[in-house]
Amino acid sequence: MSALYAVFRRELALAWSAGGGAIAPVGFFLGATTLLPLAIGADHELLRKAGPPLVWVAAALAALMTLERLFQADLEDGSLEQLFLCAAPLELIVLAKGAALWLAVGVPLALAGAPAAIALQAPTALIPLTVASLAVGMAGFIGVGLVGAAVSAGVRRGGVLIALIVLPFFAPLLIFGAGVADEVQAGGPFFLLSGCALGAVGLGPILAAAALRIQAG
Amino acid sequence: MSALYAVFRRELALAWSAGGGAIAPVGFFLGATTLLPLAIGADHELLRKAGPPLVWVAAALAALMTLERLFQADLEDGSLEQLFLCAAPLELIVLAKGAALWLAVGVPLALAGAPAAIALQAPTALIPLTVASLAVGMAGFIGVGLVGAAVSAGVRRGGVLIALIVLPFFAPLLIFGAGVADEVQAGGPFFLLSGCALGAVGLGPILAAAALRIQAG
Amino acid sequence: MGGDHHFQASLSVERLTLARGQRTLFSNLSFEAAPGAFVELRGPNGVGKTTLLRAIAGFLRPASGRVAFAHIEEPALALHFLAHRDGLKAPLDARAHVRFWAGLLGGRSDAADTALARVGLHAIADLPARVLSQGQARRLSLARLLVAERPLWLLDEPASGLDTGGRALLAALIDEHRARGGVVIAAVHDDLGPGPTRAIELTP
Amino acid sequence: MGGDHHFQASLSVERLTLARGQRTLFSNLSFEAAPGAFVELRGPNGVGKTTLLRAIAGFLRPASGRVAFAHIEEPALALHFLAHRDGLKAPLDARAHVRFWAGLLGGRSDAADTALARVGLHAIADLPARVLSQGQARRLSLARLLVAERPLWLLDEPASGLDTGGRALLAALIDEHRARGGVVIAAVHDDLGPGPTRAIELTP
Amino acid sequence: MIAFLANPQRFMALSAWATPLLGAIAVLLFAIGVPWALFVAPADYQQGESARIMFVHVPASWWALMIYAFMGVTSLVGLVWRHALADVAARAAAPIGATLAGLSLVTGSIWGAPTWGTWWEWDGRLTSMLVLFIVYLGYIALWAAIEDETKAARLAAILCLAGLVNLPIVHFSVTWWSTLHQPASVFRAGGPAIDRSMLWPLFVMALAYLALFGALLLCGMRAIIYRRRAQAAIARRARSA
Ligand code: HEM
Ligand SMILES: Nc1ncnc2c1ncn2[C@@H]1O[C@H](COP(=O)(O)OP(=O)(O)OP(=O)(O)O)[C@@H](O)[C@H]1O
Ligand SMILES: Nc1ncnc2c1ncn2[C@@H]1O[C@H](COP(=O)(O)OP(=O)(O)OP(=O)(O)O)[C@@H](O)[C@H]1O
Ligand SMILES: [Mg+2]
Ligand SMILES: [Mg+2]
Repeated sequence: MSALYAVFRRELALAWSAGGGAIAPVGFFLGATTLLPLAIGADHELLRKAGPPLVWVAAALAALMTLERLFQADLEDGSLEQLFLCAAPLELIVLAKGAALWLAVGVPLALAGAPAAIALQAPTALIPLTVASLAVGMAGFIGVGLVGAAVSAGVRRGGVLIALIVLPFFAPLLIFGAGVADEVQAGGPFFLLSGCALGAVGLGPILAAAALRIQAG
Repeated sequence: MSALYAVFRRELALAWSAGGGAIAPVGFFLGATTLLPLAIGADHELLRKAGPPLVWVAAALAALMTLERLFQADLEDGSLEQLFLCAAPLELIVLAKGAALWLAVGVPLALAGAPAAIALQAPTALIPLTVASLAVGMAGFIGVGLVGAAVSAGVRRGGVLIALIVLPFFAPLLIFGAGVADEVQAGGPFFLLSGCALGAVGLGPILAAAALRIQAG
Repeated sequence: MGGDHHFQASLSVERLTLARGQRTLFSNLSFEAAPGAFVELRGPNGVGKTTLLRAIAGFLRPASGRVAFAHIEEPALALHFLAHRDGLKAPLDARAHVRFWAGLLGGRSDAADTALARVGLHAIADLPARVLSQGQARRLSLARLLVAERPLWLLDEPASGLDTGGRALLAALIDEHRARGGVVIAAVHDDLGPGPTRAIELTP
Repeated sequence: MGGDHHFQASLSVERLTLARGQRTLFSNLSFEAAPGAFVELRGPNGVGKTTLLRAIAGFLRPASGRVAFAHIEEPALALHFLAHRDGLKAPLDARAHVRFWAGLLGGRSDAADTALARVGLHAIADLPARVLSQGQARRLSLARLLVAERPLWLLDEPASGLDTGGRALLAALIDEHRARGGVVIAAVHDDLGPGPTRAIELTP
Repeated sequence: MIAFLANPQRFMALSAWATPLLGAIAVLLFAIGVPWALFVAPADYQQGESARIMFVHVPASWWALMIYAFMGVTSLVGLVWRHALADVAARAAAPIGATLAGLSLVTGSIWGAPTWGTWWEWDGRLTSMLVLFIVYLGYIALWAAIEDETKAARLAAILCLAGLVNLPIVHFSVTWWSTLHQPASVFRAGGPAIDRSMLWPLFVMALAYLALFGALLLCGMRAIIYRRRAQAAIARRARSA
C-alpha cells in the first residue's frame, strides 16, 4: 500500500517539477487546438463541425507526449528494477503512475478544454459536458498510453513509435468523445466513452506491466 | 567539413536505427490524418475543405514528436560536449543534424502526404504541389523545432514543453502551407511558405547553437 | 536499525549458465552463500558479472541451471540491487529519493534522515540529484541499503566513484550487514576492504 | 600514429575559483602543466574535480581566475575530454562510434580499427553500444584518445569500471602520451599506475 | 541606469519605497480613470454603453505588447552584459504580461460578442494576439521547467528574443490583413481618430495600468531575489557542513 502511495507521490512530484507542471501540457493543448483553425481560416461552419473532434485529437496528442518518457526514463536510469523489488504487484504500481499522471496532467487539460471549445465556436451550453468527457477521456488515453509507453520504452526517440502503437486504440475514445458534443440530451456517447475508458484503465496497467517485465529481462 | 559529414551520417544512422526511423513518423502522420476523418464522420464536403489543413497539422505534430529527444539525448549521454571539441562551428553542426533529420523524416513524410491527401478527398491535381510544399514546410518546422529542442534539452519529459514553445512559431508556416492548396495557380502562399521556411532554417541553428552552449555550462 | 535480529537467508547458485544474445557468457557456475557470507565476483570486463547479479536478482532468466534460496519466500522482497545506474531522478532532491525508497521497499521513512547522515549527505539533502557529483550519487544509492532491511545485497562495483571515506563507509556497511547474518555478493575489480569468504573468478 | 613528433602545448591554471549554483567549491587554485606533465586531481566526493576539468575544457566559466594555454591557438581543438558519461549511442556499434569520433575530432578514420584493437574491442566491434558492459563502454571511449591526436588529455576517473588489463592499458596510453610531450590531467581516487609529476589535493 | 540598478543591494533599497509609491499612484489613477471612463465619457454612438469596455481592453492590449517588448530588451541586456537583475526583471514581467494578454483576449471577446456577433474569430489580430499569449505561456513554462536558475535565465532570454518577431505581426495585423478588428485609431499617422472626450480617460487608464505594472514588477523582482537569498543560505549550510 505505502509502496503504491510512494510511487504515486513521486510521479506527481516529477510531473510538477519537470516541464513546469501543468502549464506545458495545457499550453500545448491550447496551442494544438489553435493549429487547425489557423490552417482552416475563418470558416465557421467548418470549425463548428471539426471543432470537437479537433479538441479530442489535441487532447489525445497531449496525453501521448506526456506519456512518452514515462517508462523510458525509468528503464534508462535503472529505477525500473527498483519497482520489481517492492511488495506491491507491478500492475498496481503502473496504475499508480497512471493515476498520478491523470491528476497532474489529465485534469488540468480537461479544464483547459473550456476555452478551447469556445475558441472553436462550440455552443457554450456544451462546455461543462466537454470538460467532464475530456476528464474521462484523458483517463482512457492514459490507460491505453501506458501500454504504448511500456512497449516502446527501450526505443530511443520512442515518442513517434508510441504514437503509432496507441493511436489505433485511441480511435474509439476519440469517436465517442467527439460524439458527446453532438447528441447532448442522449447520454449515449458519454456512456460508451466511459465504458471504453474504464476498459482501458482496467486492462492498460496489466498489459503495460507485462511489457515492462520483458523490458528488464 | 568532414566533422559536419560525420555528424550528418551519425544522425542519419540514429534516425533510421532507433524508433523505427522514418517509418514511425510517417505512420504517425498517416494515423493522425485518418483520426480526424474518423472523428468528423464521413462528410465528404467537410473533409474536402478540412483536408489540407489537417494534413498540415498532422505534419507539424509529427515534426514535433521527432524533434523532442534530438538534443536531450546528447546532453544526457555527454556527447554534446564532444560536439564542442570539433573544428566546425556549432551552428553548422546543428544545421547538419537538422538536415539529417529532414532527410530521414521530413522527406518520407512529405511523400506520405500524397496518400494522406487522397484519403482526405483532395483533388488529385494538387497532390504534387502538396508533397512539394510539405517538404519545404517540414524544413521550416525542423528549423524552428531545433530552437525549441535546444532550449528545453535539459528538461525531463520536455516533449510537451518543446511543443508549447514552438507551436506559436509554426503558425505562419501552417497558414501559408494550408493556403497553398487553396490558390493553386497563384504561387503566392508557396513563396511565402518558402520564405518563412528559409528564415527558420537560417535563424534556427544560430539560436539553437547559442542555447546548447548554455546547456553545457 | 534492528542490528540485533539475525538473518537466516542463504542462497545457492546451481550449474548456472548465462547467455546474452547468441553468446554464452559462462557455463555451469555453482556456489553457495550462507548467512554472513561475502562473495566477490571477479573477472575481465564483459565476462558476465553484472549479468550474473541480474540473474540472481531474477531480472533475467538463465539459459540453464538455477538459483535456489533458503529461508526466503519471495526473493524479490529479500534483496537489494545496487546497479551501475543509480536510478536517481534529476529534479528530486536526495531526501525525496530516500523517502521514496523507504516507502517503496517497505522501510521506515523516519529512517531516511539517519540514512542520509550515515552516507554523509545530510548537508546536501535538499540538492536535486541532477547536481550531485558522481560519488555523491553513489553514496545516495548506498542509503537505499539502509532504509529497508533486506538479507541479500547484490552490489555491482559498489566502490566506483567513491572517495577513500566512501570506501571505508562501504566496508563498514558490509561488515555490519554480515554481522547481522546478511549475505553480500559484489562484483569488484579491486578489494573492497573486508576479506571475502569466497572469491569467484569468472572466466569466459 | 606519429609517435615521433613532439607536442609543445602546456597550460597554467591561475588563481582559479569555481562555483556551482550559489556555492563556491574552491578558491584561488593555481598550478602549471608543462609538456609531458601528468597532474592528478584528488579530493573527497563533491569537492570539484569534475567541475575543474570541465572548466579547463572551457565548458563552464570560472567565478574568477583563468586557465592560460601556451602553444595552443584554439584550446577546444587541442584537448580530449573523457567524462563519466561516455557519450555512447545505444543503437550504434563500437566501430561506428570510433569512425564518428575520427571524423568529428579530425582524426584519420583508417585509425579506427587499430584503435579498437588496441583497447581490446576488436572482437565485438559490431555490437551495439547498448549491450556493452560497463568496462567495455569505458574501453570504447578510451579509443577516442587514439583516433585523434591531441596534446591535452582531461580524464575524469578514467579507470572506473576497467579490469586489471584495462588499467594496464590506460597506464600505457598515458605513458606514451607523455612520451610524446602530451599533458594528462586526471581526476582519480586511487593510483592509475604511472607516477604523477604533480598531485593536487583539492579541499573545500 | 541599468549599471546603477545592477547592484542588488541598491535595487532592494530603491525598490523598497518605489514599490508602494507606484502602487499608490496606480490606485490614484484608477480612482480618477474608472469613474471618468464609466460615467463622464460619452457612450459610443454606435455601440452604446458596451463600448466602455474599451477602457479596459485597449490599455490591456497595449501593455501586453509593450511588456513583451520590455522583456525583449531586458533579455538582451541579460544575455549580453550578464546583468542578473535584467533576467529577474524579464522573469517577473512575464506573468504580468501574460495576464494582460489574457485580459485583452477576454475583454476583446466580450466586446466582440455584441459588436461583431461572435465571441471569437480567426482573423489576423485576434489570432496573432492569441499566439502572443501562447508565447508568454511558453516563456513562463520554460522558466518553471529548468531548475538551474542561471541557465534558465539565459535560455529563456533566447526564447524571448525569438518571440519578438510576433510583436509587429500583432500590431500591423490589422493593416496587413482585412480583419474585423478596427485599425489603429490612436497611434497612427494624422493624429488619433478617437474623440478627445474618450481619448483622455483612455490615456489616464493607460497610465494607471503602467503604474500598476511597475508596482507588480518590483514586487515580483523582490520576491525572486528573496528566494535566491534563501537558496544561497541553504547552499551555505551545505558548504559549512
Ligand atoms: C478577442 C478579441 C480582441 C483582441 C485579441 C484584440 C486585441 C487588440 C490588441 C492587441 C490591440 C492593440 C493594438 C496595438 O496597440 O497595436 C487592440 C486595440 C484595440 N482594440 Fe482590440 N482586440 C479584440 C477585440 C476588439 C473589439 C471587439 C473591439 C471593438 C469593436 C476592439 C477595439 C479595439 C480598439 C479601439 C483598439 C485601439 C486601437 C489602437 O489605437 O491601436 N478590439 N486590440
Ligand atoms: N546548482 C548547484 N547548487 C549547489 N551545489 C552544486 C550545484 N551544482 C553542483 N553542486 C555541487 O558541486 C559539486 C560538484 O562537484 P564535482 O562533480 O566536480 O565533484 P567531484 O570532485 O567530481 O566529486 P566526485 O569525486 O564525486 O566525482 C558537488 O558537491 C555538488 O553538490
Ligand atoms: N545481445 C548481446 N549480444 C552479444 N553479446 C551481448 C549481448 N548483450 C550482452 N552481451 C555481452 O555480454 C556481456 C555482458 O557482460 P556484463 O555486463 O555482465 O559484464 P561485466 O562482467 O559486468 O563486465 P564489466 O566488468 O565491464 O562490468 C558483454 O560482454 C556484452 O558484450
Ligand atoms: Mg558490470
Ligand atoms: Mg567527478
